[in-house]
Amino acid sequence: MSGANRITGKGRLTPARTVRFTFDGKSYTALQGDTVASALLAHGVHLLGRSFKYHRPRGILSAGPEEPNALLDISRDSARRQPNVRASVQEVFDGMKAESQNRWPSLSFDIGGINNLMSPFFGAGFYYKTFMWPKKAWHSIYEPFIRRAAGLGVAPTEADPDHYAGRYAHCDVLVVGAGVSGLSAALAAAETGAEVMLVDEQPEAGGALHFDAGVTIDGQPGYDWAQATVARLQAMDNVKVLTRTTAFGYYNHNFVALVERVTDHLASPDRHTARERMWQVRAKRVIVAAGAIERHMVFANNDRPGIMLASAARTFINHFGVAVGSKIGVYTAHDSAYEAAFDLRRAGVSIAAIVDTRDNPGTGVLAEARSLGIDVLTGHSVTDTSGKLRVSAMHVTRNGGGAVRKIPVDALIVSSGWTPSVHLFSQSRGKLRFDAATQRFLPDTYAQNMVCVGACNGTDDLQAAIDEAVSAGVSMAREAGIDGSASTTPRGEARFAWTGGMLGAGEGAGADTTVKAFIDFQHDVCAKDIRLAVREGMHSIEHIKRFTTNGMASDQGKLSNMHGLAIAAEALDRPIPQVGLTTFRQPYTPVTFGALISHSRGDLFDPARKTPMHAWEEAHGAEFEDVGNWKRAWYYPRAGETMHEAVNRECRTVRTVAGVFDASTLGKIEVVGPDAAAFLNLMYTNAWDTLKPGRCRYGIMTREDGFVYDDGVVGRLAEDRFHVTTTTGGAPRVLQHMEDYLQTEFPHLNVWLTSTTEQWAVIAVQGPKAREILAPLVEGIDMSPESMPHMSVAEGKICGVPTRLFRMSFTGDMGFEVNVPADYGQAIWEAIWARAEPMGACVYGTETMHVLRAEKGYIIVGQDTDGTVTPEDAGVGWAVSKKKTDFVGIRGLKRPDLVKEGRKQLVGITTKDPHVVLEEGAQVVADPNQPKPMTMLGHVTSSYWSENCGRSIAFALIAGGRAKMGQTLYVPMPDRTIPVEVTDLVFFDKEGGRING
Amino acid sequence: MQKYSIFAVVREAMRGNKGWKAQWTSPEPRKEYDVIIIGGGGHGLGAAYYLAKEHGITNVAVLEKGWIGGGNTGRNTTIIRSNYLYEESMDIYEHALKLWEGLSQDLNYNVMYSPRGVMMLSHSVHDQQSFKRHVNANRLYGIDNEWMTPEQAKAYCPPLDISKSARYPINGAALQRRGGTARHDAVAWGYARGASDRGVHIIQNCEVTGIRRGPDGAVLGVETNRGFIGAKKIGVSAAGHTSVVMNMADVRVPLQSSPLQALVSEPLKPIFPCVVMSNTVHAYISQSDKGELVIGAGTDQYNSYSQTGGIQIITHTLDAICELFPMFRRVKMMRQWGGIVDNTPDRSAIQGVTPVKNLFVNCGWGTGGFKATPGSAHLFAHLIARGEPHRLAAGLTLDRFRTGRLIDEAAAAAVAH
Amino acid sequence: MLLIHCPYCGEDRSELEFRGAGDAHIARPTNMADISDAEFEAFFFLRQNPKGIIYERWRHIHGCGRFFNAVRDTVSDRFIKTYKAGEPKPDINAAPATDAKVETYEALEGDAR
Amino acid sequence: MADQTQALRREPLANAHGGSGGVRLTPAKPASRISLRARADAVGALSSALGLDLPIRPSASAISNGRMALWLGPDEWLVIDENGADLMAAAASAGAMHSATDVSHRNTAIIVSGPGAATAINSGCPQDLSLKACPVGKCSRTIFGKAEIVLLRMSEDTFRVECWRSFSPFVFGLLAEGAEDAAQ
Repeated sequence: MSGANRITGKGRLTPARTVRFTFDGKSYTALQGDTVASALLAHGVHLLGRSFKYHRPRGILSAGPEEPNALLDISRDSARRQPNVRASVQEVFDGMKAESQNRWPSLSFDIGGINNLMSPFFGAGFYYKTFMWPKKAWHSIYEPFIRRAAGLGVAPTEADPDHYAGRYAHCDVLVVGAGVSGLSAALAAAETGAEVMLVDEQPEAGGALHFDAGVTIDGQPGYDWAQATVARLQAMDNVKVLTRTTAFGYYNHNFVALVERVTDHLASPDRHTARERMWQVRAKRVIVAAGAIERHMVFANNDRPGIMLASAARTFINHFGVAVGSKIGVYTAHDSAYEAAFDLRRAGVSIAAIVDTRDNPGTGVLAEARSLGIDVLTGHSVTDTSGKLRVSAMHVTRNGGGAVRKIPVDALIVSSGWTPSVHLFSQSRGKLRFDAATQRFLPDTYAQNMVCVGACNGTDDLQAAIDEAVSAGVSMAREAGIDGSASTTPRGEARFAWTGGMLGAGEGAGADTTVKAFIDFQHDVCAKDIRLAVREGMHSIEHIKRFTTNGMASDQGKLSNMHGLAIAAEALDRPIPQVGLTTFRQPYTPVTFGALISHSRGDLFDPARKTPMHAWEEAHGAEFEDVGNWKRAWYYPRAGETMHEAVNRECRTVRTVAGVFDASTLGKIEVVGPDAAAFLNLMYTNAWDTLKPGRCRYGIMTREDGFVYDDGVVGRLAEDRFHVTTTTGGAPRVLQHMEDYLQTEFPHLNVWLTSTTEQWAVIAVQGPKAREILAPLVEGIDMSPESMPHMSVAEGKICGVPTRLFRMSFTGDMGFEVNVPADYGQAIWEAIWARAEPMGACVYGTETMHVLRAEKGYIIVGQDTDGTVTPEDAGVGWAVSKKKTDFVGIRGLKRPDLVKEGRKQLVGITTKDPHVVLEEGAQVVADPNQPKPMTMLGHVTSSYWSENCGRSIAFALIAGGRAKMGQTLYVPMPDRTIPVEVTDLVFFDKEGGRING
Repeated sequence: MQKYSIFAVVREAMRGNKGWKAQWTSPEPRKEYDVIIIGGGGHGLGAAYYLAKEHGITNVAVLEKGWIGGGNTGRNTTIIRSNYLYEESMDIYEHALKLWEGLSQDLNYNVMYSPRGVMMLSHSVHDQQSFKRHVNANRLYGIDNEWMTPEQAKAYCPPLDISKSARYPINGAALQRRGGTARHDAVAWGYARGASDRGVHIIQNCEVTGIRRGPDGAVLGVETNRGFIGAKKIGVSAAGHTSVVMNMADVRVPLQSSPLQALVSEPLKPIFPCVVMSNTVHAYISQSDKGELVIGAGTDQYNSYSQTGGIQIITHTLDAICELFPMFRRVKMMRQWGGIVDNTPDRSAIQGVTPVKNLFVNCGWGTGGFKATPGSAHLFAHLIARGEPHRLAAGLTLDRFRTGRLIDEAAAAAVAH
Repeated sequence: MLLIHCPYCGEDRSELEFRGAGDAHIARPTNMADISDAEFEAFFFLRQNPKGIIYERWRHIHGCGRFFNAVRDTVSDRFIKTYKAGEPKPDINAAPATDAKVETYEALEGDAR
Repeated sequence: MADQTQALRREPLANAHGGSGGVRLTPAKPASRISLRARADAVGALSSALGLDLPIRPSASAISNGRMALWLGPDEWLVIDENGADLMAAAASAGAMHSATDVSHRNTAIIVSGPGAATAINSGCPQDLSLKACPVGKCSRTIFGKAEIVLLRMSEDTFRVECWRSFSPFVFGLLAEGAEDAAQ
């Protein structure tokens, strides 16, 4: 059986289609289409959770996404567990496990409930006033205690095995909400021929028609009309309907984010199907038909399980066929609750009484109540309730005082009226206006290309809402550029026109009371807390919100904001609009991180860029390091070798035989055009017009501020063609920097830039035998020292493949860099290796490259420089042309602090003990015995064991470094102080003869 | 001032919490003040507090165009640390951190400073070099910051994924144990209460529309939406709106204001014990005492005063969070928001005199202003009271952009090579 | 996520294709080597940072690659106009100034004024 | 390229396969490509040299005999020859000022086809790919997830997606996920 409270003949679910699920370990039967809330209510289960602060027992308040109380932990297996799920939204599936939260040891007996007794001490903001002594106790004692008590659900501890999808979409008209207004608007827009997207958060269209059985449209019951209309829309080519889809964020320029829940309602989802799909929609026009949310009444102990919104009870009976009680009380300030009572009464449920705080409810509903024999107490209020884990009685008095009648009930349904859902409108940064007559904020000034229709726009009358929606559908389509017309205008009839509504505290919860009349259920914020905040000087609604945490729970104030505002306004004795309104931010309802990141996980988190030789390197045991997006071979350990041993071997081998190195990741830019040299003259500190075709030069690039930006070797292939190289990480920004100047400052120059980083695989062959290895493979290039000296470039072929062959060196030994079109990279690498290996050469990685270049005093931009180092500081001042009248950086370099004495300069340093290798990043001081804070002279930028020098070597940026040659300085480390000597930058082959082989 | 204590809380509880007084008063503005501070955030309120407390200057007004603490003070992710690289930065942030350590007691207001540790993840050789440079500089400067192996990092922060299969495997971390978080609103309110108690006027909903200057160029006061208010000295501490205010005195400052976004998850039971930052993948995360995961996202790429930005900034940071903590993919974002950050070209703050006599400025804190609050406020008060910067803020002057003596923390972190 | 009209492509494209490039109409001095420190500071560092109309540069970096200029309201984030690099700074007196109807979040919250 | 060198070639997506019921993903065969840059006055000469009219309308393409010219910017075209012809030489013969740079190996391409092709691409590309906004023949450089691509609509349900070679596993992987989702 799907529950004793399931009323035969009521509801729209199919009795035969049952599913099983568990709640707190107990098994229940539900019907397909049930929410957890409806399924549990069918079994008479009202107690679903505990509140945040006082751990009070809580039930189901709503039948929608505004639910603050009934938050459960829902899982299908241990890794697929989702905390804080609204029972009122989650559909039951076969095998689902639901658990209550924030209670221990059990939901019905929760130790944390003691907080409720202590609540006078836990008033709003109490924690600002205590827990300050002793000083360290906040973090060590109080905070851990508060943190454990706070929080709701338990975060998953396993990696999420599900996957998520994302899509960008465009449409002419996006309609949010598939209630009467949304459907009417979507139909009208669709009939004009516009591309329409219609989204609704519920499993089926209908919105308020789910509960509002008093509405007929075009002669059909409202809900049936909604289903027929959706079917009609779905059949149209220009319409996309998405259900279980929440428009959660309205961003700039009509960009609306949606999340579609694809599998959370399925018992056994296909593993290829994404759990959720995020849609990012750019809509030419948006129609928001988001409806309204019913508010609760604010009175003492209004939070007991069994107390719920009237519209929720009506949803449960009319849609799910579930009676939320057998003797139900009604407490209202709005006519709509009467209709809930009528529907329940007609379903055979006893209505204890309708307590209406108003003296004059709508005449229609009053008459109907009378005819149904329902007792109506106008001018009365519920001032308290009884019951432990479920409401057992409502305490009723005449307004203004009098005897209290305790009327036994097993459920109490409440309504203080409806709050238009202006969330998306506010997110779009439209301006609201307060309508004093109806006591609500309504859309006023639009900031984006959108319009609100129906209940969220304050249009209460059914036909007026339909007319407004149809007209919006046509006009929004027209504004989107679609000139069509709509032929359909639905005709709607509602049984009653609703009146009424109130904001703020009800009878018995007024200014001088200390009762617990809840406004924000989840955070346990009561009316008295708002008043306390005001007393403490919090006069801005934002201060009141932050002080009391009203509206900061996971429902983000959907139920509480207006009540809080009204109570604050009363306490401040100011009209509501002068107290203001807190901001509605995205998202409308919480959205999983998984949906937000959609595909960006695992290999798709961030592209891992690999060179054409990567597979070979991997197969040959390379360890890789991350450099920007690139994976670079770091070193190639042989069996049993440590990193240190491998690097030492590689360093030795390169200097004695040769080494082969993958330099493909270096940035490459082809600079082509008659003004190419003139352009490079402006971009680099060096002069380029003097470089002859076939030759290369090392270039330094500064920004306008004079600090080193990048460096690299530039080869001139022809008068009008340069092959520029950049650092690996610098490639994109250098190209952007060059394009910026070319397009913006020097557009008169005839030159173009093309990134060729990935066109070429680059194989560096360095060491005494480099020429011997390569020469037999190369065709059409004379590699002799005479015709191909150091720093030259030639085009020819290698193994039959075109190559740009550079004679250059980043090791100080004779070296070549073979550029071949990337698809050939691995084959040519293998061909070179086939010659190199038998000669005793090695392959080497970036670590060895770093050591070898350091031995020779070559800098690495970004390691030996940071954004505060000039070419002069870095010891490459020679690369700054003294003759040029302009280049980027020429003026910045001359600023007073850039030419000052005592700047940090890059120098070599050697440890007194040659076996000690300094830590990169270590700080250097003159006096190691000075007290802290010490005066630091600079830091170690590069430091290695140099196998070739037989000692450690290092670079450091030292204040006035070049004037300190030969001096002893100190590197104080935690365990010892290391004496060092300042040297020049070159540690190996000081004469530089090896470069010529 | 009504003293706050556990006894007061109990006493008032017995009386229905009816005896609590306003934390600060809301007086009508006087005709003239000795000092007007423009901007009622933590920095401005704090400066007023220290002017009164330490310099005996109590004829002070803080003018706030909205509600106090409503700017970046109330919109940031509350990270506190002092493990910066350059001496100018270490000086001020460490000064701030020392004040944070006793702030609750000083203010008699629990600002919930929680030294739970700030851990910065290293993902590459380059990160490691950079972090060790920080660790060593901090150590010699007397600031705690330590290098950790991946295993040590995981032990300190169990949710961390230190597997080698990660896209950017973690090869270590730098941890400042004294770093942590504090309750942002409490900072504004605590300073406001302390200042108000000492006679400072806190005037909300008071927007400055002009700065009036005398024939000698010195300031005379401010035009506001509540009329002219005279001032002998003016301190501007208006964060993202500094350019707007300084333009009223014809002073141009090297600032760009852009949106900075952040988000929180739904509340969860304690799972995340410290603050974790990763510059490589762009992630900043901690867990609030209420249980929300607090996540800092990046700045949008354009100038804006709108306090809102693109969703791609949010998703970009969540990509990184979920890469570092794959179990959080099922956690839900509850709220996102934005503030306006004022960035200088070198990403370090400006605090100093201006070309206009008796006009002082404190701005350019960019994304790091909250952690500096007590230190910045304390030194700003000194600057205003004495007319010249305190030794610890002497490097933050405006003229460095002319001379080139930049404090480029961002550049020092450098780039991949 | 902004929607930006590229004057070269003639289409509205997502902000994801673009990169912001700072203030527009700041000409690099032709006598760069000769300007004073103060002039250099003004050229390279000092900006108006307006709350309201800003003239700024964008590059359609993942599109046609062109730098172009835009007039945008930094309060509403609304583009008033985009135009090709090299075109004169448009006179937008005719266009609406800061749209007072559109508010920042900040102005939407807190005490009404 | 000569036949003997063909054996030495290893294309970045050589072994890639993927797709779903509604979307096929096929690595395109190797092609020669140049990035061509020129001012307006050289377009005529270059067009005759290349044997097809370089499009001057934004986002337009020209295709003839396995050769395609894609407008990428006001002075920029991506010229692709599926038969591997020497485009550098062809451009050089124009005799008008231009910049041609061989990018044959820099780029690789994936053919995305089937009724869900546009949806699959929209898993990472923010452009409007409806036929109205993106008719057959339209091309543009754009963004796809965290990679840059050049997109050409070859027919109603066939796109050519060009990307840089080191990004191609990412692009292919995201297309594969998009293809799978498009089939749902």
